[in-house]
Amino acid sequence: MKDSIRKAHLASVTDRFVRGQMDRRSFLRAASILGLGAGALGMGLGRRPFYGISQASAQEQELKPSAEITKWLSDVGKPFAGTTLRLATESTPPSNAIATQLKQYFEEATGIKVEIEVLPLEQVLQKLTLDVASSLGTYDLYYIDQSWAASFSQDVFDPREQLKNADLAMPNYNIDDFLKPLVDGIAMYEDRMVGVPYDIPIFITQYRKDIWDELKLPPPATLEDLLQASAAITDAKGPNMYGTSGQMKSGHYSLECDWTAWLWGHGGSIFGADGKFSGNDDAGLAAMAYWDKLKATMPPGVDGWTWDGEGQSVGQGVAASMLSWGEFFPFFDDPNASKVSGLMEAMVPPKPAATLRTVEQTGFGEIPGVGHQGGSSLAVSKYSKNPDAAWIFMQWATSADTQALITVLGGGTGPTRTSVYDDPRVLANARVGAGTTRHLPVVRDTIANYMGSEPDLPAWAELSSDMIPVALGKYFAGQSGTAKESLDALKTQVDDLVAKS
Amino acid sequence: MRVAQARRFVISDHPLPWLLPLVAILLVFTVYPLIYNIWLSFHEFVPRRRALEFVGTENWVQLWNDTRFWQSLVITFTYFAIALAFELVLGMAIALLLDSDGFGFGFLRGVLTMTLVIPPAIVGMMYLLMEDPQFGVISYLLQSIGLLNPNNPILATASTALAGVLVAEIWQWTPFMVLIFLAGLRALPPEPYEAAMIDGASSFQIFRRITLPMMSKVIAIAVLVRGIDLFRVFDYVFVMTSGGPGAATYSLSLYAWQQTFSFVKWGYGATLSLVTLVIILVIANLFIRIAKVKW
Amino acid sequence: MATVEYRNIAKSFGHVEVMKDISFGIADREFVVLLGPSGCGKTTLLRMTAGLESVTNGDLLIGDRRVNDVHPRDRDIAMVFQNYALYPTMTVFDNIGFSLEVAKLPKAEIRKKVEWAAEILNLTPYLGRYPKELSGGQRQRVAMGRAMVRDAAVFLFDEPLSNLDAKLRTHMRVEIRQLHNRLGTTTIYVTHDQIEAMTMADKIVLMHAGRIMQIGTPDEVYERPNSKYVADFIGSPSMNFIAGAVETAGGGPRFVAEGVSIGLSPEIKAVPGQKVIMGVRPNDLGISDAGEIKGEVVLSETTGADVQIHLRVAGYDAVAVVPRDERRSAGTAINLSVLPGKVHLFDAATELRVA
Amino acid sequence: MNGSFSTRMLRTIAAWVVVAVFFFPIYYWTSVAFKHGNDIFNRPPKLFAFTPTFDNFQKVFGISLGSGGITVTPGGGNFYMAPRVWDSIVIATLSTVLAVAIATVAAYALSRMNFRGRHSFVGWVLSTRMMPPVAVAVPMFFIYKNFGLIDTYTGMVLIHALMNLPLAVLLMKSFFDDIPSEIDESAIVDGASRFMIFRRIVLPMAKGGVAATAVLCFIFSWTEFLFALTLTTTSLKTVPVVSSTFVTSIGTAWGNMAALGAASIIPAFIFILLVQKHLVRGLTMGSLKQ
Repeated sequence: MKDSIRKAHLASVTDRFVRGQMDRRSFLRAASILGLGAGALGMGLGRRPFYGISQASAQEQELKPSAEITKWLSDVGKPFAGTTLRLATESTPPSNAIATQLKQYFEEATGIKVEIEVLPLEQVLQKLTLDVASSLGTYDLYYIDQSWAASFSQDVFDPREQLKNADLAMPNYNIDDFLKPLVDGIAMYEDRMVGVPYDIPIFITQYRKDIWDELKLPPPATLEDLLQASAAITDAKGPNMYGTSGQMKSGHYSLECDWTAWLWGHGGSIFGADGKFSGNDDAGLAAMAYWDKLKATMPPGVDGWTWDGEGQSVGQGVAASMLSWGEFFPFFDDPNASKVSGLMEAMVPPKPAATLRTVEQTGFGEIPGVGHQGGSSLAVSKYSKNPDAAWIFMQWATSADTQALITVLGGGTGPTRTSVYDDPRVLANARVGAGTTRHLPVVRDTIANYMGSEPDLPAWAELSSDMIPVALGKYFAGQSGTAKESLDALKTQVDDLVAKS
Repeated sequence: MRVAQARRFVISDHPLPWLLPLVAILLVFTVYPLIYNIWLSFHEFVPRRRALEFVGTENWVQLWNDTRFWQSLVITFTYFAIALAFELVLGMAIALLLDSDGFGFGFLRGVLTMTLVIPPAIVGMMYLLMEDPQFGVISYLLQSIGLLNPNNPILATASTALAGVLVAEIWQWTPFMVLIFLAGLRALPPEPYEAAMIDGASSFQIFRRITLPMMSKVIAIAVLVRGIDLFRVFDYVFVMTSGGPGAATYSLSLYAWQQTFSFVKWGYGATLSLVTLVIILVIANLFIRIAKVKW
Repeated sequence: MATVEYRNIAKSFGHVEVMKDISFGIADREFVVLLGPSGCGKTTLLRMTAGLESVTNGDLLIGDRRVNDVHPRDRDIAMVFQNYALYPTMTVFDNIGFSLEVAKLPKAEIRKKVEWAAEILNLTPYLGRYPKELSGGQRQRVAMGRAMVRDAAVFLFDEPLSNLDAKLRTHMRVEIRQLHNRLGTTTIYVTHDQIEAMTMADKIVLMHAGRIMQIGTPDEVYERPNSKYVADFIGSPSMNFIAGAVETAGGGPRFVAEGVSIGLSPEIKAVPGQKVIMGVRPNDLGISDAGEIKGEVVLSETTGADVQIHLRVAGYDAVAVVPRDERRSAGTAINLSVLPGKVHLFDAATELRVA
Repeated sequence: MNGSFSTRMLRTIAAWVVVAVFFFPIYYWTSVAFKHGNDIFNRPPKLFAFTPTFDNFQKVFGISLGSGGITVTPGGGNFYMAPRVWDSIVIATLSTVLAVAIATVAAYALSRMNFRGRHSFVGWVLSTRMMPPVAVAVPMFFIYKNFGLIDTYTGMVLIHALMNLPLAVLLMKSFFDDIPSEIDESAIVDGASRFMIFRRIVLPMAKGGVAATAVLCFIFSWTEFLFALTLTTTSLKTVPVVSSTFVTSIGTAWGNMAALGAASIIPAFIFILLVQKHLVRGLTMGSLKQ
C-alpha cells in the first residue's frame, strides 16, 4: 500500500470510528491491518490513558517529533537533565496537546522534566501576577495573553536576544516563519518582543451552510449581510433557531471581544490617537446601534454566555452562525459533541461597514479589524532559575515541527507559523470530522488580512476584563440609559484609569 | 446541672500547654496576615517598578469615594440577609421534619448532606448550566409554567440575577443548617415536651416556647458560622455571573479578589479585605451581644 | 485513716462571701454529716475538702497536714458525687478500677481489689456492664465501689442518695453505714435529708446560710437544739412553736400563752416576763383531759401506727402524734399535756435556746 | 411525638418530597456526567431519555469502561484527574485530623479551665475566621514560598486545618460543655492527671462530637478553592481547583466536569458514612445529661 493511500484510508476508518459508525473491535482490526498496534493506540490502564485515542492519535506512528529535532534536543538538553521546568497556561489546545501527548518526547530526549499547570485564563493571570510581583521564579515560562503583553513585557526575555546564543539555538528555528501580523499583534510591545506567538484563536465567520441554502441567503460577506441573514433566519425559524449568537456575559472578557469586532467594523476604535477613549464617538455609536439590532436576532440569554454558551448554541443548532473564535470549528464538526457536524462553513469575517482606522489613528498600538484575535505568546521568565533549559523547551514547543503536531493532535487550532499551514500532516486532516483542519485556510487568510488587535497598555487587563464589559453589561441590562450615556460614562472611567497608570 | 457547669474548678493545671498549638498556628497564620494587610493598605503595587510603594492613606480615601465599593457593600448585605433568613427558616423547618426515627429518615438525612460535599465552585457551574436560558432545566421549568419570560434570562437580568445566585447558595447550605439543628434537636431533653403536651400546648406553641429557647445556643452558633461565610461570598458570583449583569451581583470578596489578583492592586485589595473584616467583626459582636451568646 | 480539721474557713465567689469563719474538727473514723437546706454551703465545704474548690481564707487540715494548696489527687480522699459521675465509656470494672489504674497498680492487684469491692456491694455479676445498663441503685453502688477501692483516708459523699427512690434510699442508708462500720474510714457526708443525718451520723454539723448552727450527735441535736432554727429543721413532723412569755406567778416558772399554761422544769433559767417561743415535738404531746394546752382539732391523719392530729392552739398550727386509737374528729376541743422536760424554750428575739 | 398514622404518613411523604427536591440537582449533574455533549445541551433539557456513556469517566479517570464511542471534547484531553482526587483525599483527611486534634485539646481547656480573658479568647479564635480568604492567601503565598511549603501536602494540610480551627474549637467546646464537670472532678479525685482525664474519659464521651466536627472539617477542606489554587502549582491540586480547568478556551467540558464532580461526591460521602454511626451518637448526646 502506498503511504499516502494508507494514510487516507486510515483517516476515513478513524473518522467512522469517531463518528460512532464503527464499533471498537472492527476499528482495531482495521487499524492493525493498516499497521497500527494496540500499544500505539494507548489502550488500557497504562500511563497514557484511554482518552488518548482520537482521530489524531491513530496516526501516532507518524505523529512524532522528527528525529533531527529529537537529536538536537538530546544534544543541547544534556547539561540540563534533571531540572524541572514549570509553565502555567490557559487550557488551550496547544497547551493540552503538549501537556498530554508531546512533552514526553521532550522529556525523554533531554531529561528535563516539564510540569504544565493548566488553568482558566483569569487564574493564569493570578499566578503570573504573584510570581512577577514577588520575583519568585515559580514558573520558568510564561503564557502571556496578548492583553497582558504590556504588563509583563519587562519580566520576560526577548527571544531575538536569546537566539543570539548560538550554543542553544535550534537549527532552522526561523523566527521569521511566525506570521508577521501575529508578531505585531500579540508579541510586540513598544520595541520589545514579548515571547513568540504561541496560540491564535481568532474571530472568523462560522455559519450553517444548510440553513443559508435553504433560505437562499447570500453568504455573510458584509456586516449588513450578516444582520439581514440573521434577522431572516430568526424570523423564519425562531424561537427554535436564531440567526446568530454572541458571547455577551456581563463583566466577562468575552463581551469586550465581541464589542471590538463591531466597533472596529464600523470604523471606530477604542482609543484615539491622543490616547483617549474614543468608543463613544459617532463610529462607536453606530456600532452600538448595529449591535442592538443584531442582538435582537440572537437567542435570548446570549447576555449570559461566554464563548462556551455561544459555541454550544451553534453546536446544538439553536443559532445558525457566529462571528467568533475559529477554534470552535473542529468542535462543530465533532458528531459526538455537536449536532451540526459537516453542516458548518467557515469564511473570513464580514467586510466592515466603514473604513477601518489605521494604527496611526488609534492609541496604544491598537489594530482595528473585524477578525478580533485573542492570541497569546510564550516567553521565558526573567526570574526563572533555569532560563537556558526553558529557552530550549520554548524553541521546541514553538518550532514548526511541534506546531504541526499540536495542530493535528490538539484539534485543529490555528498555527502561528506560516509553514505549518502547508504541512502535509495538517492538510491530511482537512475533512469533516472531529479535529478537522478544513477551516485553517480561512484562519490564515483572516490573520493576514482581517485581523484586529487590542491595544497594549498596562491598564488593559483591568479595562478589558472589568471596566468595559461591566459598562456594556450594564447597558444591555438596561441599567445605564442610552448607548451614548453608557459610553460617555465609560469614557470618563477609562480616561481616569489610563491617566492614573 | 447548670449550676454545676457554671462552677468551674479552681484546681486546674495551667491552660497554656493545651492552648499552645492553637495559639501558635493562629498567630502565624492569622495575625501575621492581618498585620501584613494593614501594612499593605498603606502601600500600592507599582507595576512599572515592580515594587510596593508607600501611598499614605490614598487607598482609604479611594475606598471612601468608590461607588463600586459602596454598591458591592449593599449587594453583599442583601445577599447575606436573604440567604441567612432562608437558610435559617428552611433549615429549621427541614430539621424538624427530619427529626424522626421513622423508617428511612436516617437515609434521607444522609442524602441531604450530599449537597455539602460538592465544591461551591462546581455548584456554581451546576446552577449556571441549570439556569441557562436555552438549555437549562430550571429555566425550562419556570418558562413552561409561565413564571419566567424567555426574554429575561435569570442570570442576565438585573432584577433576577441575585436570586439566581441565591438559589445555588441556599440549595447548598440549607442542609448545613439542617445538620447543625438536627444535632441540637437530638440533644434536647424529652421532659419539657412531655410536660408541654400534657399542658395541651399546640405544636407551634411547643416550638416557639420550648424548642426555640432551648436551641438558642445552637442557632447562635449556626448563624455566626454561616453568617461569616455568607459575608465573604465569592465562588458563586465569580462562577455564575462575574458580578453581573453590570454590577448587580458584585460582592465585596469578588471585588477584593479582582483588585488583588486581576489588577495587581494589592494595596487596595488589602484595604477592601480589611473593611470586610471590620464589618464582619462589628456585626458578629453586635450579634453576640444581642443574642447573649455565652462561650 | 485521718482526722479533718477546719480552722476559720471562709469562702468567697468574687466579691460575694458565702462562708465565714467555719471551725470544727472531725475525729478519725468518725462519720460526720453536713446537714442543711440547699444553698447553705455544705456542698461547697465538701468540695473545698476535696480540693475542687479553693479555700479563700483559713486552714484546712487532713491528718496533720495543711492541704489548702494540695492537689485533690494528693489529698488521700475519695468522693461519691450526687449524680455518681460514672465514666459512661467504661465498664463497671474499669470505673471501679480507674483510680488504681491511674496509680499504676499491677493488673492482678487491681482485679483483686475491684472484685473485693464488687463482692461487698453485690456488683459481681455486673462488672462487665456499662453504667447506662445499670439501675439507679447499682450505679450508686458502683460510685461507692470507686471510693472503696482507694484506701482513702477520708470518704466524701455529696448527697449520694438523692437520686434514688424512697425504699432504695432507706436500704442504701443502711448499706453505707454498714460499710463504714466495716471499713472505719473517716467520712464526711452531705445531705439535706435530716432522716439520713439522724440515722447515719456519728456527728451532725447543721449549717445555714454559710454558718454552722449546731454541732453534735444526733441525740444532742434532737434533744437539745440550740436554736429555734435547729429545732425546726430536725425532726419529722417538725416541732410545734407557740410564742408567749415566762411567768412566775403562783410557784415555779410557767410558759403562758392564750389557752396555754405549762409548768417549766426548774433548771430552765428564764427571766420572768421574758418573751419566749416554746417548742414541743409532736411526739411529746399527749391527749389528757387535765392537759394544760387547749386546742381544737382541724384534721386527723392516720399514718399507720400513729395518728397525726392537726390542731389550732393559741392561734398557731400544731401537730400531735398520738397512738392510732386516739383519733378525734374535726372541730373537737381537746386538751394536751407535755412533760416539763420535753419543753424547749427559745428567746423570742434571738431565737436561741433558753437553757 | 407519635401522632396518628395519617400524620406520620404525611410527614414521611413531606420528608421524601423535600429531600427529592434537594437531590434533584445532584441527579441532574450526575446525568450530565453520563451524557454526550449533544445531550447535555438540548432543548428541552433531557432528564431521563438519553443514551448513557462512560466517556466522561474514562477521560477523567483514565480507565477503560467497556466499548463506547470516543469523543474529542473541546480541550483535547488534559483531564486525567484520578491523582487529583487522591490529593484531595489526602489533604482533607490529614487536615481534618490535625484540626480536630488541636481543636479538641484547646476546646477542653476552654471548657474546663478558668482563666482570665477566656471569653475574649474564644471571641478571638472565632474572629480569625472572619478575614476574607483573599487577604490571607497573598501573605500566605510569601510565607509558604520562604518555607518551601508551596505545592506540598504539609502546606495544604496546614492551611486547611487553620481554616477549620475556629469552627472546630467552637463546636468541640460546646460538646465538652455538655459533659457534666462532675465527671472530671470525679476523675481528679481518683488521681487522674488532666491529660488522662481528657484522653481516657472526656474524649471518648465526646466521640460523637468529634465525628460531627470531623465531618464538617472534611467537607470544608474538600470544597476549599482559593488557598488550594494559590498555594499549589503543579505537583498537587485539589478537586475544586482542577474543576475549573474544564473551563477552556474552546468551551467548557461540561460532561467531564460533571464526571469529576459526581465521582468526587463519593469519597466525601464515604467519609460521612464511616463516621455516621458516631455521628448519630453525637447527635443524641443528650442521653448522657442528667
